[in-house]
Amino acid sequence: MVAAYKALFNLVLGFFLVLSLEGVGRKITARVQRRIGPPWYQNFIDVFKALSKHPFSNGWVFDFGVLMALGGAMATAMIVPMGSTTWTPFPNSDNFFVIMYLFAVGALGMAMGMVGSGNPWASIGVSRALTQMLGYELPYLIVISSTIFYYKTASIHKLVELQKNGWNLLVMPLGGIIAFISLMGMLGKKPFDISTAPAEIASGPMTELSGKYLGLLHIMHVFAMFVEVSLFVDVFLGGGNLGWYLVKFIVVWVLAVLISSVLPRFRIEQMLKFYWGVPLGLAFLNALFVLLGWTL
Amino acid sequence: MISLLIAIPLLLAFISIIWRSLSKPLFFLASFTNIVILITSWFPNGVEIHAMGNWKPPFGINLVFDNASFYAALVVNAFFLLTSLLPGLVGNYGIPLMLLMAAANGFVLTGDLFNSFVFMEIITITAVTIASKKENFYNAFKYLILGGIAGSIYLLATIFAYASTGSLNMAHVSMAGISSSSLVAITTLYAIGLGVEAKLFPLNGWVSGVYGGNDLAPVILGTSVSFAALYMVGRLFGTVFHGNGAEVLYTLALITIVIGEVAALRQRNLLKTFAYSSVAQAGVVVAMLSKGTGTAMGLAYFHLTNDAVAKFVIFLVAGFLVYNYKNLNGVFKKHKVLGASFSIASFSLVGFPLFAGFQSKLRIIMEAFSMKDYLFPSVMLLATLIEVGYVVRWNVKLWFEEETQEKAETPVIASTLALILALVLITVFIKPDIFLGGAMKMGNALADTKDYIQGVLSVVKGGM
Amino acid sequence: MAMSTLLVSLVATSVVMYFISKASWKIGAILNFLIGIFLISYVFALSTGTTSELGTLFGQKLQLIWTNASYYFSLVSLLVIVSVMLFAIKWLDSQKYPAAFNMFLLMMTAGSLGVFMAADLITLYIFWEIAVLSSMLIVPMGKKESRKAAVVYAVMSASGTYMYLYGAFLAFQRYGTLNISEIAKHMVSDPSTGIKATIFLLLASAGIAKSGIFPLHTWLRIAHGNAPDAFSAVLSGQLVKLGSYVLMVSVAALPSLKIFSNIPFYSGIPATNYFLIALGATSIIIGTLMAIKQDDMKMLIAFSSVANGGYILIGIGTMDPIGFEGGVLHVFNHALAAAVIFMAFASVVYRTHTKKISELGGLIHKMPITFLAYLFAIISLAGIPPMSGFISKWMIYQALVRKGMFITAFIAFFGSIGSFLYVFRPLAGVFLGQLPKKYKDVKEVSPIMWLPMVILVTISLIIGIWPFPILKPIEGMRMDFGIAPTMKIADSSHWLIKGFAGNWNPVLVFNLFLIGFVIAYILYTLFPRPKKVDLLAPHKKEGAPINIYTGGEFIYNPDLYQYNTKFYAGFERMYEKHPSWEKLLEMLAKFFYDLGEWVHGWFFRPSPSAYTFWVTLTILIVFWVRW
Amino acid sequence: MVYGISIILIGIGIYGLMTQKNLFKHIVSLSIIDTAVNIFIVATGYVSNGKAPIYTRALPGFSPNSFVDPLPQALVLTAIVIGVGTLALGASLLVRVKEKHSSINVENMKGVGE
Repeated sequence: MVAAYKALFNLVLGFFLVLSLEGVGRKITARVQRRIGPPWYQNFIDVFKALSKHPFSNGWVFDFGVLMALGGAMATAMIVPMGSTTWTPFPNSDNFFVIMYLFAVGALGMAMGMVGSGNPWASIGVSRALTQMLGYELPYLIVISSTIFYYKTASIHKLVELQKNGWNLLVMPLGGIIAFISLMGMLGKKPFDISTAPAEIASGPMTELSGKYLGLLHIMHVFAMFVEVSLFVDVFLGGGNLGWYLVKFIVVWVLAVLISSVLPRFRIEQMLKFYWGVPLGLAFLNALFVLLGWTL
Repeated sequence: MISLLIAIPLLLAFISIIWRSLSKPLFFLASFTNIVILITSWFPNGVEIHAMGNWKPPFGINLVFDNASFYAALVVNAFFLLTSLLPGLVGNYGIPLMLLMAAANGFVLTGDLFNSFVFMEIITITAVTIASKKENFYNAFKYLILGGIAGSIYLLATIFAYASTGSLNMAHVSMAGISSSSLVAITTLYAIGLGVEAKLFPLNGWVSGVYGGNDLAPVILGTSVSFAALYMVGRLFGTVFHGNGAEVLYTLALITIVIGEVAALRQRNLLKTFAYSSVAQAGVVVAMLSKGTGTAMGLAYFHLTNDAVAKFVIFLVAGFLVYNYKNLNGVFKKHKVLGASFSIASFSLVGFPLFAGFQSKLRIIMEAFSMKDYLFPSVMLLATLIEVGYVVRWNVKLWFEEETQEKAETPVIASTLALILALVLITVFIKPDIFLGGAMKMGNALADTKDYIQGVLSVVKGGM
Repeated sequence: MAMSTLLVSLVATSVVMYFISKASWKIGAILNFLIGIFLISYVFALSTGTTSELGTLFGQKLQLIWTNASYYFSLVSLLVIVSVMLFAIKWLDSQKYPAAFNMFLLMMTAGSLGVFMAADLITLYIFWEIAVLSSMLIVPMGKKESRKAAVVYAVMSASGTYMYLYGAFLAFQRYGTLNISEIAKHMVSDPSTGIKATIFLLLASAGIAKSGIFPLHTWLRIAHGNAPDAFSAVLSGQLVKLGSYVLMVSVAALPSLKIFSNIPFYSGIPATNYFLIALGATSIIIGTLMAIKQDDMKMLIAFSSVANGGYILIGIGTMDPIGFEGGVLHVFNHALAAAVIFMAFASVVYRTHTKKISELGGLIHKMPITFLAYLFAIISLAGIPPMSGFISKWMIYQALVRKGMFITAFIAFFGSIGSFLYVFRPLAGVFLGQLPKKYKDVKEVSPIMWLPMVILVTISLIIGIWPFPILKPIEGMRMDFGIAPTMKIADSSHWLIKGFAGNWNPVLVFNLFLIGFVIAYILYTLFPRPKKVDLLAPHKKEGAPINIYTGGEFIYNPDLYQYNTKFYAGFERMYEKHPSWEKLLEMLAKFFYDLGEWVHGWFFRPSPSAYTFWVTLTILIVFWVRW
Repeated sequence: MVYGISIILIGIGIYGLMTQKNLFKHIVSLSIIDTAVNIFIVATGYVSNGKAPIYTRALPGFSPNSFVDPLPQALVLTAIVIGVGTLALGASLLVRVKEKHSSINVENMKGVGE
């Protein structure tokens, strides 16, 4: 029962944390670009407004896809440990690969629903999103694999515990950097916002969304980002308690927003070539270091 | 009694020169009587000889009847009998067929080197005649030239043997020690001379033209005659020359296998494809014969029997198809029985399980391995791989492509015969002893030189 | 009924089946299905360790034995085959040769079961060939290209098979036995590594050819892509697994870790196994990259079978307890997923007569059940929970990471992410999007056709949530092969699957997903109901526009707005000019053809002069050599 | 000496077979080879200063050792007959070849494809 409350807490915290941070992010970006920007709670307004409007539905798979996306994202968000064993809802199932692939359910649901809308922009966006996944996931998974190999566990809360005396980021700085670059791609921040690219393909997958669909998918996106950043924080900046976890979460987020606010967008091949170039090479180098025991 | 095997077809052939219309029934009669004669003297399990004119060997000409020549004669005559059941196929060629039958029987039974040369020449001449069916003159002519050269070489070898031993009797030649250098010459010449009929590369240039030229030649030459020729290879190199020259045969045989399959793969003509395939199979048999042991030779003839049965079916069906359809796509949809028989026979050829070929191929590979020969099985498996390619290609083409032509009349006897033989192939898979028993007896008889010499030179039975 | 009786009577029945089906193919198909059901019950009833004798062949006893491996593989095979048999009851009415199809399908079933039951290498070979032969005769029943496919399939398969045969006889010659377990014993004590490695690789090559591993993978595209549509399900779901079985026999039943303990290559894995793993990894790369760019949906999944064969091989090849179980479980997962996918495609082709993704679209409006079956199957194929496909991938990753095999792991990850891409392509191109006008009257297939898909998908889902029934025989196999017998991976009392690095609870994960879905649904119902946008409006009324966002324009021809040609254009462009192994093999085939032409031209066609020349030359050479 | 002749003749025959375009010349060459082999056979049986192998005491200076071997001569008789048979068959085939392919020159023959 405790686990259920913890899981619920995960959802609530994730929702409010990320939605506020999104607003903060918009504000930061605006300031970097010498604009005033919206208030930090703007995204709450957006979501609730969207939810309250009368939407259009493009068939049952559209509805089903949205539900699947949101359900998958929430399921993942419920598993993710938040920075300590205490805040781990399900210590027996928080295996990294489980989280990673459960996460894919939501992504698949979204992709399916959006392509089901019958809009070609959505299809193009999904095609780009999947290709992008091929880009950022590979270096990321290699880095995570070397981490798992190093700590001999894939259980996130154990990884967090093992970092009590020092962050993994400091053990394998190279890996941390690569994972952060991959995280940028995961979050879909510039320069990796190829799949949505509002100016090119009318926000890609989101083209046909209206009313509550837009709202629900926004919530799904919130949980997705919560999972992604949490994983990074847990794996590379582990240790500490919930408070420290929140601090680290915010720092990572702000860093990502800062970087993205000054960069233009990649083209799809450029993105692939980028990820499969230096980051992938360095990820392998990192794995080699781990194998040879050359960690800090 | 045994000399009747030669005499009856010869006699009936001369009779049918006078009454031409009788040639077909007479041909059937001849082959039928021969089979009956053979059945009455089932597996002599010893060496019986029939000295012509009661000359006691080594003098004079004698016919040798032992397990080996019995089994060979049985197979040879069986295919003549099967052919004689197909009047449409025989056509006007009853007389040459009977002569060929006499010569093949003589070739198998004779115990005399020069006599075997004579029979071989008669085989060549009659075979050429048969090959010229359907106006296939040029290819028949090529066969004649090659056969003539082979005959000359064979004759030269015989003379060398005579010069070095003073005898023409196989048993006597075998017993007499020949100096190694003359033995090399003799065996080399025999290998080349027999190589033409035994379809060894590169002496087998005639095969594709003759087998591919009409419907009768492959059916009879690819079965009976090639069995007779390969019997002689076993007799000469296994019994008479104690395996001298085996390495020549072995080398040529391996090349033959590969060349035959490769050439078959490329063929677009159904008859020629399987002509080349029979070249390759002859290579397998010769390679096995060159091993010289009783088991190896027995397996070789087991394989040859399976191959001959399969080839009979294949050539029968192929001959029918090629001369009744311009375009062979999907013809088996109209001739299901022929098609099924053809498929079974061709799969048996490849050595798929459920069919006879599997039994012989696997045994051969196993025997080769047990003799620590790793090259031959690999060559054979490579060849089988290529074989799979063209056999499947033809089966698919004949069964599944879109058909375009009107249906030709189904030949009832041929279909029945093909089906029965196909069923025989399946039965042999289940009970290999049907062929294997005889073939092993044959192999052991060929390998057992001592018994042969003793049998021919000491015991005298019968006579004419 | 003894196993030998069963197999022999199955082969015999298959011939009878031809004549029954000739009278009425429907009765034949139904009988086939009933026989299949009987076989499943038979398989359940057999107890491990049962032996049976088939007869003797050249003094060697042909023996059958029922092991955990036989049970597992037979069950997986039968699940696929029986589903296809059910599917075929209706589907066969679109086929030209229903009688022959029934016959060969049954014969192939007998062959496959025989392979799994075989206790010695020759029995295995015999049944193997029966399965190959009968399946090879079904392949050309498809469209025109399937003729060539049959030949390519036969030759590729044979090349592996004959290497296997050579290896089997090499083993027999050296150890004097063909029995697999005895050979295993002899091999452990045999000091000569070279010969052992040769035997090992030769035996494995049959599996390599059959399961479409790298150098011999090209037949999958052409055969799976062109075979009769429902039979592709058997080819990919079942026949390919024969190859996995042989690979398992050569890697695990002959205990490669012990046999090759003197040639460790990396992290305790012998060089021989590593060689196979490298081949498997190459297959994953090739299979994934090629699948992503296919426009022909059947060929796409054929390439995915290449990639998944690679997973299986990698998993088994590590001989790590988790990896081994993962590899073996992947057999089950891929079998079910591929079978459902191919049956779904068969349904699509049955209705639309095309297998080109770019000619299809929007079929979800017409064939929703087929769509759902496909959807769940690809979730399993891509290895996403809660379907069973995830479990095996998870296990394989565990093993790879544990062994520190980062490059292999990288390739496995690549194949996994790549699989999202390629399974999505038909989903988007065939089922989603705009329905072309010519398919506006297409209907869902009959229940007989969708029922087997639904059943298989349900099984896959149930196993994904509660995998312990299927893990039990796999653990049994692992014990049989003595791979870390003390280790326990499936812990059904705690609902856990234990890896070396952390556990997970499949039931919990499924429930979380369910809860998430329920919450999402509650949210969904809380807010205003949507208005429907009718995507089929132009089909219903001529000239009616479709109400989707296109920058202010109305759409009157939705077909033109279906994005399914070159779905991943951006990525495909990056490896357009890839080297083609298939072309290389074609060149090899052409070389043999040319050689044949050359031989024919030089030795067989020419005039008597040339014949004389060759005879003379031969005499001279032979004399020269011998003197 | 006689062996030499037969070997030369065989060589001539083979040369003829290999070089001639006219099919009839092939038959001729073949029969040259036949003849050469026959000469060879007779030569093997010859004993220098040998006598005809007729067994009679009436002849002066009779000795079985000076007999020429009679067997090869008998063989040659048979071989000649066979050679004639081959020749006849070959010639008759050539007539038909000429009819069908309108020439017996290898280079000018029509319809000799594969």
